[in-house]
Amino acid sequence: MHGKGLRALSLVTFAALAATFALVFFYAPLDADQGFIQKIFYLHVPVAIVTLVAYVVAAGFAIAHLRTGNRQWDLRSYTTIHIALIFNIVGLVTGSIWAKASWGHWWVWDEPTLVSFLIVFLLFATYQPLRFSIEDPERQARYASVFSIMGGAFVPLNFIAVREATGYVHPRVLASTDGGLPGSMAFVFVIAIISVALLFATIVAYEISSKNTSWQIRALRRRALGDDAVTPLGRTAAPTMGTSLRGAS
Amino acid sequence: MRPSLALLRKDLLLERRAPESVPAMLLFSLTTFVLFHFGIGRDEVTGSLAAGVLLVTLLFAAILGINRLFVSEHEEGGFDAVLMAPIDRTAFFFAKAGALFVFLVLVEIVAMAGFSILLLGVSPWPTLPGLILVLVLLNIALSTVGTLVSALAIQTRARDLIVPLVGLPMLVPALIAAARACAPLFAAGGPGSIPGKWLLVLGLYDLVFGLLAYAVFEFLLED
Amino acid sequence: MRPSLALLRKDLLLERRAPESVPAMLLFSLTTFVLFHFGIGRDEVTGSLAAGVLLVTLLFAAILGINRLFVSEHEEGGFDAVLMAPIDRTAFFFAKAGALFVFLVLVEIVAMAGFSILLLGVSPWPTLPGLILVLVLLNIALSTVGTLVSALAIQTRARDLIVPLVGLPMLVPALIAAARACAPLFAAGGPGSIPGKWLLVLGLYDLVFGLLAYAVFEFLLED
Amino acid sequence: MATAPAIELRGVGRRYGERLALVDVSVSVPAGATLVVFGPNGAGKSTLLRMLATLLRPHAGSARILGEPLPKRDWEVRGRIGLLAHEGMLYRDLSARENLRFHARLHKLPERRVEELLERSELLPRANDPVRTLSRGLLQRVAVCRSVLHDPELLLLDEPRANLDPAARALIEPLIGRVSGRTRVVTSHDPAGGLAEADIALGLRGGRTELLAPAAEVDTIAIEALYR
Amino acid sequence: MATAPAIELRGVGRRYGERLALVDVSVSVPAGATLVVFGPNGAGKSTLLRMLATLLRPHAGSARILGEPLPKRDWEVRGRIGLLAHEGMLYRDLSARENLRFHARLHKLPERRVEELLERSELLPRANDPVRTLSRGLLQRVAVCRSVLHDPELLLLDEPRANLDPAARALIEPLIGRVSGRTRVVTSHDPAGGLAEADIALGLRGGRTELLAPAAEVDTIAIEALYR
Ligand code: HEM
Ligand SMILES: Nc1ncnc2c1ncn2[C@@H]1O[C@H](COP(=O)(O)OP(=O)(O)OP(=O)(O)O)[C@@H](O)[C@H]1O
Ligand SMILES: Nc1ncnc2c1ncn2[C@@H]1O[C@H](COP(=O)(O)OP(=O)(O)OP(=O)(O)O)[C@@H](O)[C@H]1O
Ligand SMILES: [Mg+2]
Ligand SMILES: [Mg+2]
Repeated sequence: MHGKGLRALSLVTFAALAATFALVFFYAPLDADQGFIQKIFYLHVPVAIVTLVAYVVAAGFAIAHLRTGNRQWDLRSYTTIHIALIFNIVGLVTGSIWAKASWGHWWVWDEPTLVSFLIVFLLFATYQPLRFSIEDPERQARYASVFSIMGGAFVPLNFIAVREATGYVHPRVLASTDGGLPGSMAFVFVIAIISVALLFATIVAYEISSKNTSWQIRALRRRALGDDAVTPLGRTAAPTMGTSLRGAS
Repeated sequence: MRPSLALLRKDLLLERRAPESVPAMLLFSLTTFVLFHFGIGRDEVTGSLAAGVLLVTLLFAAILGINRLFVSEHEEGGFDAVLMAPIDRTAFFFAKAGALFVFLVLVEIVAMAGFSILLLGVSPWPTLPGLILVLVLLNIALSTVGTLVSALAIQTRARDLIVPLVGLPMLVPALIAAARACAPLFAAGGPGSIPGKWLLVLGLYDLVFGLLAYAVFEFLLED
Repeated sequence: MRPSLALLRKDLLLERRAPESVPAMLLFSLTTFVLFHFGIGRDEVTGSLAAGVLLVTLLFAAILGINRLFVSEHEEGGFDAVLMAPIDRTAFFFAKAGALFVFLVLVEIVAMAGFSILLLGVSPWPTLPGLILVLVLLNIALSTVGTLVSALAIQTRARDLIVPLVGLPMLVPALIAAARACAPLFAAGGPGSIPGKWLLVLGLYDLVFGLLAYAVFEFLLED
Repeated sequence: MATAPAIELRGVGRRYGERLALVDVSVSVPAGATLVVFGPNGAGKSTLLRMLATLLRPHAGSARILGEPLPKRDWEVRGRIGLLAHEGMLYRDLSARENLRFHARLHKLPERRVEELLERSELLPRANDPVRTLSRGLLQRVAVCRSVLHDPELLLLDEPRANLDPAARALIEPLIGRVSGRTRVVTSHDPAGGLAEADIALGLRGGRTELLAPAAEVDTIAIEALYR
Repeated sequence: MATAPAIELRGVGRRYGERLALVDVSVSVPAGATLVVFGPNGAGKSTLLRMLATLLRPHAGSARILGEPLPKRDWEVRGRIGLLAHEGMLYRDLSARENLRFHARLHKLPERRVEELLERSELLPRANDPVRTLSRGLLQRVAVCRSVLHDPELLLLDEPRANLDPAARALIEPLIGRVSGRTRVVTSHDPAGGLAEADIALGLRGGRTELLAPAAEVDTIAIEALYR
C-alpha cells in the first residue's frame, strides 16, 4: 500500500491553501506603491523559496541513495526535483509578471535571487535529459544522484556568487534594512510559505505513491503472465524498478 | 600515487600520439577571439569586457577538452580493463583532473598571448601575477568539475550534449568569480588590485566542488 | 528525392527516439546568454554588441547540432552499409542539410525569445522582418557548410574537435556579414535599415559555399 | 554461352599509408561460384572484401565487379552487393526491425521482406530491442539479415559464422550458404570447413597470392601450409 | 587438504533493466580447473564472465571469487583476474606495446614481461602500430596478451579463438590453454572442442542453468541439445 496518510495530507494542504487565498485577498493590506499586483508576492516568493529548498532536500535524498543503495531514495530525489522544476518555472513566470508590472521589463539582471533562480533552472533542466540518456536503471539512478548532490551544493554557492555580483538596487519587501514587512504582511507571508510547502509535499507524495503502485502492478503482471508477455518499458527518464528477480532490491 | 601517474602518463601519451584536445582547444580560442572581434565590432577590449571575452572563451575551450577526456576509455572497452586493475578508483580522478589541468595550462599560455595581440587594449605584463593566480584557481574548478561531468557524460548516449549542458551552468559561479576578479586587472587605466572577495568565492567553489567531485566520483565508475 | 526522404526520416526517427539536438541547442543558447551577461557585465545590449552576442551564440549552438549530424552514421560502420545502397550520394546532402535547417529554425525561435527577454535593450518586434531575412540567409550558410564539415569530421577520429575547428573559421565570413547586417536592426534609437551590402555578401556566401559544398560533398563519402 | 565473370581482378593492389595490404591480386570468379579466401591474420582478406564492396578503391590494377569496372562505374553495382563485415554495420540505437526497415526503404523493398528475414533468423522476439543491447551472436544474425536483405547478386562474407551458435549457423545457412545460389566471397580460418563450401580457393599471405586453384584440386594440407 | 574453490556462485542473478540475463546460477569451480560455458546466443555467457570479472555486480544471490565475496570485497581480487571479452579492451590510438606497457605499469610489472608476450605471440613486427590499424585477428592476439599480462590466477575467456587463424591458435595455446595451469572459465560455441578442454561443463539457456556436470560425464549430444 502506497497511499498511507495521503488523504490527510491532501486535506490539510487544501485547507491551508484556502486559508492563504482568503488571507491574501481579504486580509493582507494593499501595497502602497505597487498596488494589487503586489499580491503575486505571496505566490512568487514562497514558490521560489520552496523550490530552492527542495533542490537541497533532493540532494539529501540522493546522498541517502548512494549510501544505502535503496532505490526508493532515488525515487524521492527524482520526484522532488521533478516537482521543483515545475515550481521553478512557476517562480520564473510569476517573477516575470511582477517585474513587468512594477518595472516595465520582463527581465532584470540586478535582482540576484532572480538571476540565480534562472541559472539554477538552467542547471536542473538538464536533470531529465541526463537521466533519459542512460538506459540501465541502476546506473541511471546512481548518476542522477551524483548530479543532484552536485546540484544541491550548487544552489547556495551559486546564490552567493550571483548575489555578490549584483548590487541591491531595488527595494526588498522582506529582510530589507528599512524596517521590513508590516506585521500583517509578514503573517500572511509565513502562512503562504507553509501552504506552498505543503502543496509541494502533497504533489511529491502523490507522484511517489503512483509510481510505486504502477511498479507493483507491473511486477504482479510479470509474475502472473510471464516476463515476455509484458511489453518492455523502453527508455525513460523516470526511475524504474526491476522487481521480478529473487532477492533483488 | 603510482597508478595515478601511470594513468596520467597514458593520457599524455595518447595526446602526444594523436594530438587532439590541446591544439583543438587552442585553435578554438583563437578563432573565438577573431569571432568576438567581428561579432561585437570592437578593436580593443579592456576592463570587464576583456575579462568576459577571455574567460567565456576559455570556458568554452575547456568544454571541448572535457568532452574528450574519457573518450579514449570508452572506445573498445579499454576502461573495463583498467577497472580490473588493483588500483584505487580515486586514482582516476586525480589522473584525469591532472591531465585536464595540464591541457588547460598549455592552452592558456598560448591563448593569453593571442588575446593580448588580437584584442586586449592594455599591456598584458603588469596583469600577469594576478592573472596567473586567478587562472590557477579557475583551472582547479574546471578540472575537478570537468572530470566529474566528463565521467558522467561518457556513459550516456549524448556525451557531446551532456557535457556543455551540465558543465556550463555548473561552472557559472566559477566564471562569475573569475571574471569579476580579472576585470580590474584589465582596467584601461592600468591594473587595479584583485578584489579579495572574488578570490574567496573562487577558492570556496574550488574547495566545495573539488571535494564533492572527489567524493562522488567513484559512484560513476561502478557498474 | 525518395532516398533523401528515407534518410531524413531515419534522422528524425533517431531524434524522436532520443530528442537530443534541438533541446540541447536551446538550453545551450540560453545558458550562453547568461554567461555573456556575467562575462561582459552588461544588463542590456544594443546595436553591434547585441548582434554579436546573438550571432556568436547561435553559431556555437549550430556547432553543437552540426557535431551530432553524422554521429549515428559513424558508430558500428552503419554508414558503409548506406554507401553501398543504390542511391545518389547527393541525397545525403539534402537529407542532412534539411534536417539541420529544421533544427536551426526551431532553436532560433526560442533563442530569440530568450534573447529579447534576457539581454536585448530594444523591442524585438520592429526588428523581426529584417531579422528573419538575415537568419534565413544565415541558416542556409550554416546548414550547407555545416553538413559538409560534419561529413568531413565524421571520418576523422576527432569529430568533436574538427567540427568547431574547421566549421568556425569557415563560417567567419557569414558571421561577419550577418552581424553587420543585424547591427542597425538593434540600434538603440530604433531599427535602422539593413545595409544591402551585407545582405549581398551573405547571399553570395550562400551561393558560393552552398554550391561548393554540394559539389564536393560526394568526395567526402568516398574511400 | 560465356557470361562475364562476376568478379574479375587483374593485378589489384591496395595500400594503407605505406603498408601494402594487397599486392598484385588477380582472380576471376564466375557467376554463382563461391570463392573462399584463406590466409593468416593480417593477410588482407578483409581489405579484399571491402574493395569488392566498392568501399575501398584499388590503388593499382583493374577490377570488374558484376561486369562493371571499379571504381569508375561503382554506382552501377551498388545495391547488387551484400557485405557482412567484422562489425555489424548497424545503427546502435535503432532496433533490428528499424535498421532493416531503413535499409529496405533505401533499396526500395517492401516491409514484408524485413519481417520475413526476422522470422527466418528467429529474431522476432528481440526485433524491437536496440541492437546495442543484443549479445554478440544475436547482433551477428541481424548483420546477416542486413547483408542479404536486398537479395544481392554478390555476397561478401567476412568470417560469417564467428560468434554464432551451432543452431544459428544452421538457421542462416539458407540465407548465406551455397544453397542461396549467389556468387559468394567468403573468408575463413577453418581449412576443412572452408574448402567444403568453396569452388575456388584463394590463399593470401602478406597481401600476396600464395594459392589460387579450383577447390577440388586443393587439400587441407595446402591450406594449412599458408599459416606456416 | 580442502582449498576453497576459486569460484563459488550461489543463486546468482543479473538483470539488464527488466530483462533477465542470468537467473539462479549456482556453480563451484575448484582452483586450477576449467569451466566451459555453453549456450545459444544471448544465453548469458558474456554476462556471467563480466560478473566474474567484477565489472557487473550480481543483482541476486552470492558470489565468491578467489575466496572473496562480491561485490563487497571486489578490490581484493582485482589484479588477480584476467578477462578476454568480445571487444579488445585496448586503447585504439596506442600501439600494442604501449597498451601492454600501460597495463604493466598499472599492475606494477617489469617491461620485460611485455616484450616476452609480444615475442611469444609473434606481434613484434607490428608492436608499434596503433592497434586501430591491426586486422581483427592481430587485435585479438594483443587482447590475449593483455588478458594474461599480469599472470592472473583466474582467466575468463569469451570465445578466445574467434577470428584467429590456426597458427595463431596454436601460438596462444600456452598462454590461455589448459597448460597455462590457471583456473579458467571459457565460453564456446564448439561442443566437441569445448568439451575437450573442460573439467566442468555449464550449459546456459535464457540465463538459466540447463546443464551442469563434470565434463567427463557429458557428451557432445547433450551439449548440442542446448541449442535446440
Ligand atoms: C523573473 C522574475 C523573478 C524571479 C525568477 C525571482 C526569483 C526569486 C527567488 C528565487 C526568490 C527566493 C530567494 C530567496 O529565498 O532568498 C525571490 C525572492 C524575492 N523576490 Fe523575486 N524573482 C523575480 C522577480 C521579482 C520581482 C519583480 C521582485 C520585486 C519587485 C522580486 C522580489 C523578491 C523579493 C522581495 C523576494 C524575497 C526574498 C528576499 O528578500 O531575498 N522578485 N525571487
Ligand atoms: N547492455 C545490455 N543491455 C540490455 N540487455 C543486454 C545488455 N547486454 C546483454 N544484454 C542481453 O542479455 C542477454 C545475455 O547476453 P550475453 O551477452 O551475456 O549473451 P551471450 O551468451 O554472451 O551470447 P553470445 O553467444 O551471442 O555472445 C541477451 O539477451 C542480451 O541481449
Ligand atoms: N585502416 C587501416 N590502416 C592501416 N593499416 C590497416 C588498416 N586496416 C588494415 N590494415 C592493415 O592491413 C593488413 C591487412 O588487414 P586485413 O584486415 O585485410 O587482414 P585480414 O586478412 O582480414 O586479417 P584477419 O584474419 O586478422 O581479419 C594488416 O596488416 C592490417 O594491419
Ligand atoms: Mg579480417
Ligand atoms: Mg557473448
